[in-house]
Amino acid sequence: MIGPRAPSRRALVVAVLAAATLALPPVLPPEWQSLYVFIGLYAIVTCGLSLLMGFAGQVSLGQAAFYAIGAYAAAIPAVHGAPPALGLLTGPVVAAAIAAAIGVPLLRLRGHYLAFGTLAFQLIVLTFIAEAGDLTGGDIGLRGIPPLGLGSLQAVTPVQYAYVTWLAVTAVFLVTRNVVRSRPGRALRALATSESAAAAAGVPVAAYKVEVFALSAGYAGLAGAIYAFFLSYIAPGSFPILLSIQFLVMAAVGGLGAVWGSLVGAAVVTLVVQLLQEIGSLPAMPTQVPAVLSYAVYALVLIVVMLLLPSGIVPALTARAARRRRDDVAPTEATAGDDARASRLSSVL
Amino acid sequence: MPEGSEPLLEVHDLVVRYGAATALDGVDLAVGRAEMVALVGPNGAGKTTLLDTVSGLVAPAAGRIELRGRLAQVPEGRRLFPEMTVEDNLRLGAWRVRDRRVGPVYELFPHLVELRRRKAGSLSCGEQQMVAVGRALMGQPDLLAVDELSLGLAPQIVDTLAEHLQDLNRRSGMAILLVEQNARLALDICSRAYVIEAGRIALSGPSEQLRSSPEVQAAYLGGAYEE
Amino acid sequence: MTLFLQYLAAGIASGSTFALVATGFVVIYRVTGVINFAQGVFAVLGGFLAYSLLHAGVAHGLAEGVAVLITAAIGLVVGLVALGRRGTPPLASLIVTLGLAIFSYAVVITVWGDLPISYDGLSGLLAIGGVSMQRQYVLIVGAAVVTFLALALFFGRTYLGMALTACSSDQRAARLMGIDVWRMGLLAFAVGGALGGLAGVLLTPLQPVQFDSDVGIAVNGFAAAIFGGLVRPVTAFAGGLVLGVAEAMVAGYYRSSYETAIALAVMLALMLWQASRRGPTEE
Amino acid sequence: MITSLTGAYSALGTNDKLGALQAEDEINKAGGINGRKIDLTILDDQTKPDQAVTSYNKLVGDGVVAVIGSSYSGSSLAVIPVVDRDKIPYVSTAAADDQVTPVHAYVFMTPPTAATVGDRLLQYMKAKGLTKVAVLYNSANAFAELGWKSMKANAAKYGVDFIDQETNDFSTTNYTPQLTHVKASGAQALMVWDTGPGPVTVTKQFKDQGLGIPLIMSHAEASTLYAKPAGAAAENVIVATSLGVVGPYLPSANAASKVTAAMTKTFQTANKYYPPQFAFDGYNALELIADAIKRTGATASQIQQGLESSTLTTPEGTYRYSKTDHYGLGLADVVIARIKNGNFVPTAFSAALLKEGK
Repeated sequence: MIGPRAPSRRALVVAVLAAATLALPPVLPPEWQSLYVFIGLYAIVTCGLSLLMGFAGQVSLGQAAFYAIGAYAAAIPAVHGAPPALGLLTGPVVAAAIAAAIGVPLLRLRGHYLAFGTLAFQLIVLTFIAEAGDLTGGDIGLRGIPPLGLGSLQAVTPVQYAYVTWLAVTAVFLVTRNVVRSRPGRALRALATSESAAAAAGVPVAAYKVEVFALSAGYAGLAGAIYAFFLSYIAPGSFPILLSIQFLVMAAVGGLGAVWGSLVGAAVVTLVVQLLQEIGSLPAMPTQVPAVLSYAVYALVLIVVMLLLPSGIVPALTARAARRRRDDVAPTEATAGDDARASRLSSVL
Repeated sequence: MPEGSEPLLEVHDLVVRYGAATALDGVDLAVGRAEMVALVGPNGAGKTTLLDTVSGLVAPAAGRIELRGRLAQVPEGRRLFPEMTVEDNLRLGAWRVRDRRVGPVYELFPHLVELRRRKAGSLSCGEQQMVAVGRALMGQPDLLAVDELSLGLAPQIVDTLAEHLQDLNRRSGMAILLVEQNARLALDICSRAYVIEAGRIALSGPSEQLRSSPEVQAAYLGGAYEE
Repeated sequence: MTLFLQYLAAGIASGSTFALVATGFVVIYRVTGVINFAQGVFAVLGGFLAYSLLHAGVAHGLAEGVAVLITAAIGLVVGLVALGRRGTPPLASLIVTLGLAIFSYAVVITVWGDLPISYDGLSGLLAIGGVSMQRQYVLIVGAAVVTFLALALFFGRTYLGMALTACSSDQRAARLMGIDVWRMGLLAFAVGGALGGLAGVLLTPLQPVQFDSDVGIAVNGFAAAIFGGLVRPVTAFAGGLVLGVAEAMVAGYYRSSYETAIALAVMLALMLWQASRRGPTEE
Repeated sequence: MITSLTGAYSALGTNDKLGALQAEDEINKAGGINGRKIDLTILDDQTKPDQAVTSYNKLVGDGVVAVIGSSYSGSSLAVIPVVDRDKIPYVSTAAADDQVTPVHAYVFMTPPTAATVGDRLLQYMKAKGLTKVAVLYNSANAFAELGWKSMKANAAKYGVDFIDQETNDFSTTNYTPQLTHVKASGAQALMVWDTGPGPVTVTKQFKDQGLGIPLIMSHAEASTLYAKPAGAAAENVIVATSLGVVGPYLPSANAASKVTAAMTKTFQTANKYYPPQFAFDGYNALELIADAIKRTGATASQIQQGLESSTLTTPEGTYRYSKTDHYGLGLADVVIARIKNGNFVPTAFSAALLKEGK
């Protein structure tokens, strides 16, 4: 009974979400507008990371490196007079190309080795940016990045950047959905489950791994490019290791392997941090309260979520919804599969 | 089952689920003292799940397990600690009991004496199976559960090991639960057997009786059984 | 030549600090399969605890010892939370340890404030020929060597150590032996806490610590630990030395700004070389 | 006000906040500015450039007339483009010279510039006959790199030759190779440009290595954040400071001595410790804005005009902002101090200058 109706209901939900997304920016208070931009940017990066971890079973502790590469690859030509809109192309392309190049040797490492490799890669990238001062502005940073635009059409205000960002989010989600549902996508899932089984089934494992790695880097690069134009200032300090870890947290909180998980993860983590900041900066807060409060509460939220929903928020919700539906509809292979995948994925790290 | 004596292991109406999948669905099984019982069934029927539940590794969704003694399991695939020596593997088998002397195992498997300093991972499969059985025996069990004794071993080695098990059962009165895909072997050395299919006990009874059952012959013994 | 030996000595000195931090990662990962992001926290807390005890008039040696015992207890608590309910997957545990690390910031700021601290350790130099090493570094090198020997003996020779090794080798088999893998995990966390604390009390005289110093400490330790696949203490020691010596050589003969980047690149290259020799590195 | 209440610079930002709150309290208790009270909103930037922009947008959305900036220069540099766009007066407590060179109409800074500090240090070296000097700077730190660059550019003027240049990066913990080089170079002094834990580590290892030459630190080390963890090893280290840090030793003839005494007394009563550099910066930033409002009015552009015509004596010295000078402090506001028993005491060189009011 529910089966045939489900797609249309789903389409309706997506349409409502899309309309809300579009309607929201102008009515948001100013600080929420830039927050809205950041949630979108983080969702893009996290989506790539989820794809990499959830579908290809690979871990990156250095995703912020590609975010940085995208930002610099977009900003440097723009600073030197190239049309800024070109940056939306150079950012992701350069990030993806570098990922593909380093991916060939790096992806020979697995599990924790790869996690370390990506972490080391980010530290190396940060050193390079800091030392290549003539090109990157060094540790002082790259300033005077022009606003994003084509000809006289320029994005200057947070609202305009919100639209640019969420357009990018939509594009990234559509690409991801297609990748996940395509034949290579199914092969990727096989990769995450068992690499040797996938190889035995004739999946070109090494090539797919590099492709997903490059795709996820491309996402991060795109987000980085928008970030550079939005802030018009970037520096190595904008891309610390902690940011990579933050992306990992967003992916884990939202739930690996889920497109929506990355959105939920990015939104939940960003909003919790923001809320704590607001509370911490209320007048009459004693000196160290903001720090203590924000660290303690953020940590507790993280711990409680991961202990209660170890596979992340979105998989937990879908599992619950599916369980409720189970009475109406036949067995929920998908859910069982998701659970199994989540637990298998957890063995990646 | 022999009348009168209280069985060593009793399993009543056991249900085990993994997520949405039901692995065991109302299983009843019993092993008496000093008995040799076989559990036969195809891949994925729930044999290992049953053993793991009895061993306490898997929590049942429903049902009752009564174990009146110590149980030790020889897991499928041996699962030795490959980077440790044979002797260290054996000694770890005695984690639950205080007595860590390995002499009795060496008496049973004299061949292991010369391998005692070798890394377990470097042994042949047959030798590994000896160590695995020896390691389980170190726990001084009343019931020895052996999961797939014959898997991946040459027939002569299987025969030797099977003789050792029968010997143990006869001499020390140790009960043995033999979980096997190789029904022929299992029915040969055990007095009683259960056939498990898709999480349910399909048949049970004395080995003789099962051996002559047409279903068993067709499904597990490859046609007519020859003595 | 003297210069080379001097840089080598400096590299061994800092390499030993990385290795000492790495031991905690190794012990915990080996038994539980969890990469403990809170490993640097034990070092920071060890430093702060020793600082407080020293200021309360406790003698050197005793203060550090007590601090290490307390970090062992903290390690146990971290393990209790991180291992959560039995069967919590390692990724979730990892994020939980990250959460605990952040939580420790709140604790440190509340108890000790947000300013960096340090205290005096051994002062002066030990010079042999033209090569010198700060005495505190000599102490650390010695402590690292002793720790690694002790760990090797513990894991290889003692029954309890073998049981811990069994948990890392094959959890299912260990459980069949009746070994309580979860409790062994807690024990590993306690040992890891003590090792982290030991690193902290020895490092604090050399480099000041503040509430968030754990990240830098942990990254170096993790780099050293990963060299041995996070499970082999001896290779982790080698990893620490590779990292330390590479850094010192880069700083000595080239430019120190590149020391971390080049040292990490060297480690990566060695790991890739290992991977290509042995086939894909096992996990 | 945007400052770092959490993250790596929280110790700095928290003191910025305390300083600014004290200024707010003093001004409002004295009846406000032209009868109107100041309402100071303080937001956290988490020591992150992007969070600084988010917080800035919130403040502007709330309709503030002026913004006091973060002591984290990354945050300040990130906010400056939006400040240019919105034309909101922005007084930064970060030390990077690049905020005000070239001049951005609406951007001002309170700490002395690295160029000013560098010149003062060079004067000191010249006076002490330290002509062959080694330098150690953190090349992954904007403040350190800028400070070193401007000092190097002016060194020849003072006859100082930097005969050995050493670097370190963000994670250096063992300075043996660098100190070995310094020792071999025959330098008469070692100048350090860095912030955070690095200088403490250098100080300890410098002492153990027994180099026996003066160790000179930039003004980033002019606080207990450095002096306390460095402990006994910091004894006799030379540090560039602002007037406020050596407040108790200021001769009463110095213009800043009275305001410094008053400010530090209140601060110490409230917080139980002597105000560090950052507290002065936060305090001065609000005082400067208040002074501008008093003279020229409270709209954004009036405040900007007011700031550009400031002559205000504060605990850090006398700010003289102009159309071309948005840093305000001069050579006379930088003191070369020596650490004695953990306290910053003016050197004989500076004591003499302070007496003359230079």
